[in-house]
Amino acid sequence: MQLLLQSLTLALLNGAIYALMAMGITFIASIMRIINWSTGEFYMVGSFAHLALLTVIFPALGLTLPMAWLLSALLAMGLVFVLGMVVQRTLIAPMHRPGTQAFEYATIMTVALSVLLQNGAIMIAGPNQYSVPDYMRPILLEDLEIVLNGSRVASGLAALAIILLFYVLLYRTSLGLAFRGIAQNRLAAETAGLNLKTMDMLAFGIGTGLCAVAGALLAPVFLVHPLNGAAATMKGFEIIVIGGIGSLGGAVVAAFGLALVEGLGATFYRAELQQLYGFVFLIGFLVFRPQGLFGHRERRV
Amino acid sequence: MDFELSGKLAIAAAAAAFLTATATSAMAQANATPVNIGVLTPLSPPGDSAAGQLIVRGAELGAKYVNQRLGGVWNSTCPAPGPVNIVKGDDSGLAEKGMAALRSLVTNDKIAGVLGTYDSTVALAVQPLAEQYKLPLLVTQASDDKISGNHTKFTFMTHTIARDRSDVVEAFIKSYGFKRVAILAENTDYGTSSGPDMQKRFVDGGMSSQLWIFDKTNPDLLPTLLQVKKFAPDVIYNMGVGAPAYLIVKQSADVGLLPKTPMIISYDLPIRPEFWRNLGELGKNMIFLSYYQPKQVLTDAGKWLQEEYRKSYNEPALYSSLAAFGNTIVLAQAMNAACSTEGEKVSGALVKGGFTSWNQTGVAFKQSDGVDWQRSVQPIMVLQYTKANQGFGDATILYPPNMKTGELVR
Amino acid sequence: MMPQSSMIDLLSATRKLPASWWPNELTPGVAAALATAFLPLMLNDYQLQVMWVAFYLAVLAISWNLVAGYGGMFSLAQHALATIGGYSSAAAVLALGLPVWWGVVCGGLAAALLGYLLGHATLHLRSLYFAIATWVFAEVARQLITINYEITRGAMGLQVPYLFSTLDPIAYFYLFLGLLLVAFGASAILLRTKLGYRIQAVRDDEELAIANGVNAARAKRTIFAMSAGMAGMAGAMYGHAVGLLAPSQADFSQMSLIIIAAVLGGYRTLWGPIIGAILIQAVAEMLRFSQEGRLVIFAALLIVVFRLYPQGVMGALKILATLLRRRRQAEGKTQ
Amino acid sequence: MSTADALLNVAGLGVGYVPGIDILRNIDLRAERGKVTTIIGPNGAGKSTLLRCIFGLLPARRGTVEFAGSIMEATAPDRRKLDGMAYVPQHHSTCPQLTIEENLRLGGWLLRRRKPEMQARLDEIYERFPVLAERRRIKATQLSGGQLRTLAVAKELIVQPRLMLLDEPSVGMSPKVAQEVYAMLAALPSQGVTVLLVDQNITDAVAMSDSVYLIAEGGVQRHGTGRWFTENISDVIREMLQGA
Repeated sequence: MQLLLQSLTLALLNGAIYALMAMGITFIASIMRIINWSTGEFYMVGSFAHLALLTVIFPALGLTLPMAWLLSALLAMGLVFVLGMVVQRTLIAPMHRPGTQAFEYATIMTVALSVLLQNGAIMIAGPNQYSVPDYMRPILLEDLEIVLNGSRVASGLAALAIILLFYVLLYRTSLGLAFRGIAQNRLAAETAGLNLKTMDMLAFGIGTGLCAVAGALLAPVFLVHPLNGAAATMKGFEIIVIGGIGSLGGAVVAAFGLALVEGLGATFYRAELQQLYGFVFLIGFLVFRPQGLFGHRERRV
Repeated sequence: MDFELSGKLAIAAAAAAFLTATATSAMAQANATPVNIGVLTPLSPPGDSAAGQLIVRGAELGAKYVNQRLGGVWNSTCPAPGPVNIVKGDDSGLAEKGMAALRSLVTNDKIAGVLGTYDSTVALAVQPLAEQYKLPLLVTQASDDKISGNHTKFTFMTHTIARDRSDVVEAFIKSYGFKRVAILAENTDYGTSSGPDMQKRFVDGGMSSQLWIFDKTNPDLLPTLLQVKKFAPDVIYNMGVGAPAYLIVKQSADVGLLPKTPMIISYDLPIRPEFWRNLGELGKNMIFLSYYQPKQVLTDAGKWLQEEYRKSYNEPALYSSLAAFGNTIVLAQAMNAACSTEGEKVSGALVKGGFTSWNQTGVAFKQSDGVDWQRSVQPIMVLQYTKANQGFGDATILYPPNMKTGELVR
Repeated sequence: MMPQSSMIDLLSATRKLPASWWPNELTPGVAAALATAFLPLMLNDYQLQVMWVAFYLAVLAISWNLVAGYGGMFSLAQHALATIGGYSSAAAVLALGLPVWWGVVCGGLAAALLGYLLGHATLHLRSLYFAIATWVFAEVARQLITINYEITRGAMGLQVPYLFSTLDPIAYFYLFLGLLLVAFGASAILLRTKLGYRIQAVRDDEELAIANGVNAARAKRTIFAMSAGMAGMAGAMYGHAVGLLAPSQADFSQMSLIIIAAVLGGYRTLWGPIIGAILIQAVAEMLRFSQEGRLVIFAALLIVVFRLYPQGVMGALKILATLLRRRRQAEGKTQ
Repeated sequence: MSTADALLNVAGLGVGYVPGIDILRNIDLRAERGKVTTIIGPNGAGKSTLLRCIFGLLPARRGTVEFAGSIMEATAPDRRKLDGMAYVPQHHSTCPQLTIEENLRLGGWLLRRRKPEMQARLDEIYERFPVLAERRRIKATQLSGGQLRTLAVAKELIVQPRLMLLDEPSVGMSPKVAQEVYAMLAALPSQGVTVLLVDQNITDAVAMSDSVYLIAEGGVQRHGTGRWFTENISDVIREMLQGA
């Protein structure tokens, strides 16, 4: 019972984090119709930026703030947001030339980009793993005999807050309406007078920024090293297929679902199959509900 | 027009003359070319480039030591010793890349010996090539016992195999009376070669033991650790390498296994400078295996290495660097003993002789039975930190009994 | 979206096939292979080793180009299918005691069968989902091979017998050159059959093709299975050439290499994958001097080339040819 | 007719998708202020392509598009929209999973920073199209074909464009619904909107047009007033069929 409770609690926390990882990918995929294979690398860049800010730059500036980690994570997000926009404008947008297969060429560009970022990080950051100080003290729920990692709780909460903010952006602002419009029908958005080039750039920036803040928030939990983005990519892809590309609600529900399936499967059955539980879950969706949880069958345009 | 053409011709002639001169001088230098020793190791993904870099550092310092302290190596004509030079070959952790890299080292760099292999797959794939080229291959850090079990003439194992490690951990755990052992091993060649072997021994030895193999790329080990918690072990053996090793420690604390349950880390990760930064209080009372302890008496070579390494990289050398360093100087000694850089003779010398390495044990490659074929056994120690932020040198030696400096703190 | 007229051309071509089955591209292909056959006279062991690996990569890139370029199915499982071919061959040779060559055949068949099943399960999906689904298949394959280490020896690597008694890379050079020629010829001929025209029509506009009486699902499945078989056979030969199998062959980085080879050379061209594979293999080896920075430089180069020539080497050559023709025409006019 | 009256003036336009193949070779046409201009022509004549090019979705290979006295240089459709051009494509110009109101607000993107104005325009649209007002909280995917078309037009009308480019407004509709749509379009000029229409529904479209162009084989084959075309439509069709 205690085991079940603990694994449920952890799945809940993981779900928030998974959702944050997936949202960036699903957002980019739904707006630009490409798979961003460098998602995990932006996650990694975010975690390194956070590490540098929190452990080198802030102390150097003599900054001692109460919630420095949050500020630093948000700054890391901002940095990667800008980096993402630059990358989109210089490398990805030009692949959408008339007469080229936009989806394929842009996807290939992100593959090359991921090789570059990953190996660049290995070259610069060297062989070691790093961590940042814990965000919060561990939380002891004595009645239930459960200990919760403070950083996990803090980053889970921060992830939820960011998801909420993103939700507000998407559903309560005209910019969000524009993004939702583009996701469904690029032509309809274009006739409405939207500049799709700018919107694509913004979308890529926001998507990579979301991945980066996930990396930053998780720095004390999952460490900072050049290959730490692999899991983010994997979870992100699983979640967007389960949730349906372009569905924010789907991504959130799928993230919690995946965390639950993985957590319970690994806790109560065989732990080494942990990654495969997610895959089985996903294959089920591909077979029985290929459009995902809340996805809608794409219309051919 | 004519003038222009003749001008161009003149420039071309000058360039040709310059090139010829350079080439000749390069060829003249080539006669004094140092003896090349190859380091075949992962330097790019999907290989573990972190380990590869440490191995390269050790080998390069090894070459420096050979040149400064041993005065180089004697080559086949024995007129005078020449310097050795390290040539890196990146195997990316892939068998086929390893083969290409080794062929490149042999054909382009004319290496006289090779060391550094980290992945068992690469070691196994290049082993037949070493035979083909009659090239001494010193396996620095691959742990599959098949490598020595293949009984090939030019392969020499200096790394511990699953059995050695199991021996030590088993003896340690028995002597301290632990009864329930949880083993967490990653799904790499390291984990899958040692993990199952170890669990079998514990079970055969009347203890209860469970093994969990986890995916190295999966950063979330909590579900696994919840199972471990359910098993209620009295000791946890952490067989992660790099990031997973840290993750096991951190997440064990998350599920409440630490600090109550003692944990053994399977290699000398805790001597890394970032260990305390990453883990803080959690690192207190950490038990770990090491091939080296600063208070241990080193050979002169070993002392030299630690000093130089600290100078160059501002941190203590890890086993990867020590082992690659040791391999390099052993190879040089064998060349000197054979008074040759020819593979056949060097191999012969390696089998016959005993060599100095960084530790006091020395290195010898006897052609013994089974997995002990041309394999030099490394002593393994079990250490424990007793305070947070403790220096590596202050860690207690718990095992072997003859080196023991203190008691286990629980 | 391609204009309707060429679609109609494509489909009407399925009714009246060209008179000769021998494709024009095949003649220079055979000639190039013959010329390449003399290369070992000039190359050392290391270069031969690099070359045969390049040929192997080229075969995989051809097989992927067939599915993705000509078939419009952006599969991310080619490397996994090759790995499965390797392990299947190993199973046939080590467990059943079959001769190595039979193992290679088994490897190809096993991969083709799995490819057919995979196609059956995923080909109805839309592009993004299909890509992710095939990627999942590859990941599952890699993880299963790793986890079942009692059978596969997991990451420790499975030693398998060599194809030839010698380790001399020259033997493998000719083996893979032959395989490459077969793969090249097979895809050149395939593209001139009814099936080849149909699959391209389906790629350009599936609904229109179906309306014109093409069984799109069957055409896609068949091509997918054929390409999987090609990859599986190459993977099996590769296993017996390296003497070792490891789950790292199913790592996504290997898939990126295949994609990069095909696109760098020229996506949706017959020669592209071959040129691309040889080019990246050569560049990667030339960059050995840069050690840790190797892949950084490599990736940066790739990005610059993709950015300037999204159509790859073949595209650049086409532009060059047009320029030359125009210049010649201009010269003709002035004279 | 002087060019001063023309809101849109297309001269010598050549357009194509594939290198070497021009869909449109040489198009000259004008849309007069406050009038309805219709383009008719056989299937595949490039009528839709022409509208796409005028709106800037496709670059012109040759010739010029002059709108409100200035030549459109950049191909960016968002600039043209800002200048007062609006385009209703043939298919799917609404977002199926957005509600009616969200679709309209998306159409009013240019007004996003002027909240009161946006609200006023929305109210205006709802007043004019009660069918949309009733369903403002419903997703567009639940609308019928005619309602969807109305929404598509309303979505562009919300910014009060000077020129409406309409591609086959009645395609796939029952005759009754089509009648409603044409009635709505016929009323546009009285509100100061110039209309350029592409249509296959020749009879209805021509009947409400002031000026009609017949395009085929990449060029304008015939040009006349709506009345002339109405009277001679059977001859024109016969001529086209014989020519083809």
